[in-house]
Amino acid sequence: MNEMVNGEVEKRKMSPKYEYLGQPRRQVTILLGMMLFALAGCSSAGRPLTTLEPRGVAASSIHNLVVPVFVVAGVVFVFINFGVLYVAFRFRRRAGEQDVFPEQVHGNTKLELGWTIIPALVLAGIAVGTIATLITLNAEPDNMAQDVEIRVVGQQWWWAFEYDLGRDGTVDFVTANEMIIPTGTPVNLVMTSRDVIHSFWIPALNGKKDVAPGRVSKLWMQADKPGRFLGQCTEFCGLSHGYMRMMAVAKSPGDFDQWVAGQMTKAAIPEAGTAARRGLETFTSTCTGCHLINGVNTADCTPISTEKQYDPKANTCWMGASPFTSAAQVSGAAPNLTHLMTRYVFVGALYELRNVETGALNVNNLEGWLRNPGDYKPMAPDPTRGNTYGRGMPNMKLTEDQIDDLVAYFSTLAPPSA
Amino acid sequence: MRRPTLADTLTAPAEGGHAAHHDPGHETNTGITNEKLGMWLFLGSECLLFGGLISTFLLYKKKLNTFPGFENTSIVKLGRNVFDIPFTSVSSFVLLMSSLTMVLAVSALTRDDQRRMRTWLLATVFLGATFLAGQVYEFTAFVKEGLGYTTNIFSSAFYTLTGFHGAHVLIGLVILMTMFARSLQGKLRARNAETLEIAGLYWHFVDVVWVVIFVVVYLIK
Amino acid sequence: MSVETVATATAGHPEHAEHGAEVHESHDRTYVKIAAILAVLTFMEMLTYFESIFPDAIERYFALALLVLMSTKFYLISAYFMHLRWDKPVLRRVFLTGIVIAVVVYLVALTVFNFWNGPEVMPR
Amino acid sequence: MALVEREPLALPTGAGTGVAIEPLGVLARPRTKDGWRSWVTTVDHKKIGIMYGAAALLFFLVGGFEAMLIRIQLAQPNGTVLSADLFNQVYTMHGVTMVFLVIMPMAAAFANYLLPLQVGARDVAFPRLNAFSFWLFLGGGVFFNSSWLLGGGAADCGWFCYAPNSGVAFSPTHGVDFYSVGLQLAGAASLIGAVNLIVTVLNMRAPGMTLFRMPVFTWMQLVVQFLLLFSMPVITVALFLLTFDRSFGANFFNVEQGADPLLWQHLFWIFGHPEVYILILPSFGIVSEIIPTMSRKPIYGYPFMVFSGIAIGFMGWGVWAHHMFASGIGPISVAAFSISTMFIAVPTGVKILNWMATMWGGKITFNTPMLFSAGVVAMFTIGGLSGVTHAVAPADTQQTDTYYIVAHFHYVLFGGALLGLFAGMYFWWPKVFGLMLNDRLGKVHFWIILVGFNLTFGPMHILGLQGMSRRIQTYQPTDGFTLWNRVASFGALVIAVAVLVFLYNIYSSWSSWKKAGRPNPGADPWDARSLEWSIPSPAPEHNFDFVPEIHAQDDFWHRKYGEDDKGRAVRIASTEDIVQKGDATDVHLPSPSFYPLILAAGLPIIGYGVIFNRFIAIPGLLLFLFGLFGWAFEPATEPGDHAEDGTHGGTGGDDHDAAALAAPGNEEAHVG
Repeated sequence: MNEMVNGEVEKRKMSPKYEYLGQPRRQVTILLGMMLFALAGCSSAGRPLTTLEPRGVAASSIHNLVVPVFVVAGVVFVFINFGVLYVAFRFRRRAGEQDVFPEQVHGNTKLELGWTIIPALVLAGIAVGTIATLITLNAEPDNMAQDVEIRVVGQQWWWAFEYDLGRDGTVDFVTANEMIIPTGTPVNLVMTSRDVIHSFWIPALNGKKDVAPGRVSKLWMQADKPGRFLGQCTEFCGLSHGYMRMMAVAKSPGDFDQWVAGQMTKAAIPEAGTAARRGLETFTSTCTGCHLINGVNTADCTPISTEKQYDPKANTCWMGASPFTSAAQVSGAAPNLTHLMTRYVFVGALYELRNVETGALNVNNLEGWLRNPGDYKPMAPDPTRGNTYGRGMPNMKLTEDQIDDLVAYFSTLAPPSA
Repeated sequence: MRRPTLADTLTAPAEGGHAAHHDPGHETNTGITNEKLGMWLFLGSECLLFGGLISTFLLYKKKLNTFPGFENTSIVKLGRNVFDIPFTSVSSFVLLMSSLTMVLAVSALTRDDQRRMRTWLLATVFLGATFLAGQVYEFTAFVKEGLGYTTNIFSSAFYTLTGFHGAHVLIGLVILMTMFARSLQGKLRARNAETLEIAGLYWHFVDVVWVVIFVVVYLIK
Repeated sequence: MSVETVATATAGHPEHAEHGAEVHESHDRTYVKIAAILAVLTFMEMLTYFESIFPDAIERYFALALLVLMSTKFYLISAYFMHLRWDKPVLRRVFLTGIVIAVVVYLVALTVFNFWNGPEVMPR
Repeated sequence: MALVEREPLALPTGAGTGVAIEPLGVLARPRTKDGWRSWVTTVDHKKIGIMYGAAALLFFLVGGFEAMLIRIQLAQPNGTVLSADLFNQVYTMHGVTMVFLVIMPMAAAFANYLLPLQVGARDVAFPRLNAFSFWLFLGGGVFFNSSWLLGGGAADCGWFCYAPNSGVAFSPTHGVDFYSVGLQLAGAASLIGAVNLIVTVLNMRAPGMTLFRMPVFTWMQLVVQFLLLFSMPVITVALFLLTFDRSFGANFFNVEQGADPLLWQHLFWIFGHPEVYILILPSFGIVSEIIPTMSRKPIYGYPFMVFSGIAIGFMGWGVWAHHMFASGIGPISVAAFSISTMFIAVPTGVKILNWMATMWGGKITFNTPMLFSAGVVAMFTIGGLSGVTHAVAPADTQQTDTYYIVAHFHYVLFGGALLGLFAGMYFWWPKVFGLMLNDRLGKVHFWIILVGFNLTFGPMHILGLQGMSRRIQTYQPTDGFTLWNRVASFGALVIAVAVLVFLYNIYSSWSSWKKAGRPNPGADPWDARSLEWSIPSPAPEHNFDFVPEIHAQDDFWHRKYGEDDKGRAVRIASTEDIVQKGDATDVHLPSPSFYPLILAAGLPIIGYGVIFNRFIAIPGLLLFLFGLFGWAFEPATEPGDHAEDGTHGGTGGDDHDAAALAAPGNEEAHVG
């Protein structure tokens, strides 16, 4: 998985350590022949996006609906395809056979009505199940988490997650690419987009739902057990659509509360004279046009220049740009980096920020990204197309020293407890 | 357009006369000429075109009034209040009457009454042109009040819908003027009354669309 | 599609149109009458604009009334001026198919857009 | 009109009518009967049909090349053959090309060639409009593909081109402009073609050819033309809104101004779902002709076949939002469209079972057309069944926009539509070109393409269920997609081989036919059932020496065979005695014309003007007006050609002013 791309940077994509999905467990389902064929080749290990192994209530109810439909379809498939083969062999005109005419049958109304009505009845049965499941999925579950709601914002080409603790309409903190949810409770997702239409999809937890600018869509998710569940944007959203992923991380309620508490703490300001402090200064002079780390801006959203200006409460700048306030069309905002070191993935959840097992920072990835973001994720069309528009992080032309300082600063970005 | 068959051409009298009594479409399975059937099919298809534009307009009229952040902007107020209903009513009436003159022209042609036919045809052109002039005036007035094509979703949808209708009126006028020119050349006779009738179908359809637009766009709140 | 209905028109033996020139000649007066009705209907439509002359109780029914007036005008023009009343049924069916598909499909589309309900509000 | 007359009437030149008006047109009336001029000026529905087919095959190679690029890129994780930017353009162009420039025109080729023959007409209702349709389609297709060179890149928004991603802000090159204008042109061509063909079928049938005696192919094409007639205006609206947004700053998809991005989706799919049936029904019609012929039995349950086709046509209008189950249209809408979608499977299932019942008890000759037809029955079924699993809306939220969908619609459009069109090509090739395609090579073609097709698209079911999204330019080694992508890419290679076999078959069949002294396959090489087989191969320019009188469904068959008391067919007349000789010389045909081509050539130039600079539009407009004027003042039939009458006069023009053009044009034709 470590590979050299463009001979420059060793870019490490997300490691395949999905705790729950990692258990090799074969799904045994009586499905179509082709699906059996498929499953023979694929245990769940190494299939992080599979739709066949639900890990949450919603995904399970979809699964339980679709498997019988697959069975019915499989029976019809066998019936028709073997039927065609059977008819072809039985009624074919053999070589040298005399040209004797078969009986000229023009039809049989009763028979034809039969094979009009019987499929209709089978489909009616499927329709009943479909409607029942639709109702389940669209109703708000009784045990919906009341202490947290997540506002999901899609943008070219990453996801922001705004946490609304207590579901009171105010955003309490913001994270990106990794969505942390508690296990055992359905969590309400309120979703929109800042630019084009995206689609939010964590296959193990629920079906997908589009997020469109100017519209709000809702989805709820519940994970049965702790685990990391990969997702992928599934509505074509432009250049790096294929690189727009997200990670849902389910934590036990205790761990979740601890994580929330950590996110609510303020970030420490590094001591003067350290590399990290120089990194903070670089950050406030270079990065805060787009990025925010809660507490390093003044209340009017300009970066602090002296330590006196430091105001830990001034953390609303990014949220002011939230599409939940107004419909902004073109991407401008970038991920909120507060407590960056609590995340394991970055750059559209495609690259490893920290090792899931050891927690070690992947310095290569971070430095490479700071050096030339376009190398990690296509963000502007080919130069041959004669235009210069771009999305996402531009190449800030940082010096190696600045990069080192920034990495030093970023590695301090964690709540005290973490 | 009625096209005489061979036998018809051979037996037809040199000038006008009784050809009108000959049923033009009797050679086809449906008894309708290809041209007339084709025109009706086209008009059926046009229903979907105008339906789409009208639905777009309705959706965006409502959106503009309710979309968060747009509730009380002056642009919204501009949206409906720029309409001058009495003025548009008169235009609608003018277009409606052009349908009458059109049908009278066709009727006169079936009798090969050239003078009346030309009069009614000219009246139709005049009324149609008046309607179009009224629309141009209306557009100019709206733009002066600040409602340009790109101002908001309402204005884009409004101008596109009424503009498409206006384009249809314009094409209709060209057709009618061609007809008039033909009649001056003496080439529009009773036996090709169906040509004028088909042109008339198109004209009436344009009118019918306006009947819908007048109510749905201008009058219903 | 109204094609199946065309089946009734026997091929090869086209029925002769029951309307001939006499229809056109005798209809001029009808056309004028229809136009007069249309003018009155248009006037009635315009009246709804002057809300103040109507009692409030009636105003709610304006939209419905306008739609009825509109449909009547539509019918009169297409039936009389466009001769659908007298012409072959296949033409009526073709045109009606277009109208019905347009109306049904676009009404369903607007319904899916929540068009008939109150304003949709972005939740905060 | 007079096309269905019983006997052609000979007429001395210009006798009595005095139609000796010299055309006002600047271009002299083309007279050549062969050479390229005869093709560019033709108004013969058969030549136009052949040109539709040739153009579609050419675009098929282009679209296939794009498909190969996609499969090469996806053959391994982190593919670098195409950049993300190029990948998006390639898959967009692949989709649009295959739908609008391959399957639709190929179906139009069959419709153009066969409908007049199957209903016993001498030409379509409006021959010049027919030529105009073809040139406009070709112009639109070339225009659209010229974006590679002129647009700063092709369209990169997917064939569905969802707003607001198709807006200038997100797709700043001209690719999307080419998409919207190019499709507009091709759409107008389809609409005009639809009017033309509907009028032909409704109005110009031979005596006794009632609607319920028409071949199933004619029926399916009639349904398709009605679907085109009513669905094309919807995409026209959508494309106009997109063009106005991009070129004139309108706000239809400007979300900042409160526009609703779902408007495009609704308009697109209101068109887009009937479009699916527009693509598949012609193939159903072809299969419904071949299976009875090769099984030596009449089609099983003709009325059910016809009514199920009509039912599909109607129901196709009520299911569009199933493309939008994940787009947040609300649970009630989802439920309603989910149910309507399920039940559209019923008439489709009827067709499949009726085909099987037709084969049942038959004496099936498994030649190439029959193999392809059986392939359609088997492969389309798979696509239909996966379609039912999408109709289950909650399941669709897991499947939509994954490769499971890609597999589904390729089983429908490749396994259904394209295999059916191949079947039709092998079946009607002798009628069209007067030579048989090699059956052995055809069978090789079939088996290779069947294997390649299933290798390519079968694994995509698995990939989709494993969570591979559509339209992603690459995937990760850790995703577990590698194996089946490799298989799919290998399958694509096999398909490419099959296509080469097909092309080689065309070439070698032709050259060995030439070497053998151009043997004629005869009027009726398959012992077939419908009217087009009662005239010589290739079909003579005037179609029928005399227009036959029809007494039954499959009239031609019933002239050859009677039934004994056991219900078995007994030959009552030899084919040679029945078929027409094709040697009538006194049949008059519409004269060729340059003007349809000129008129159609003006429109793409206006399109360039809309995109780049209004001044470019001026020559296009002049060309258009010149074509319009010339068309209007050129008699539809040349007096010198002693044409029978005004029968073949074309109305003309684009979809807004047919009457304007028609009026003077046809008058010139007969007024003296």
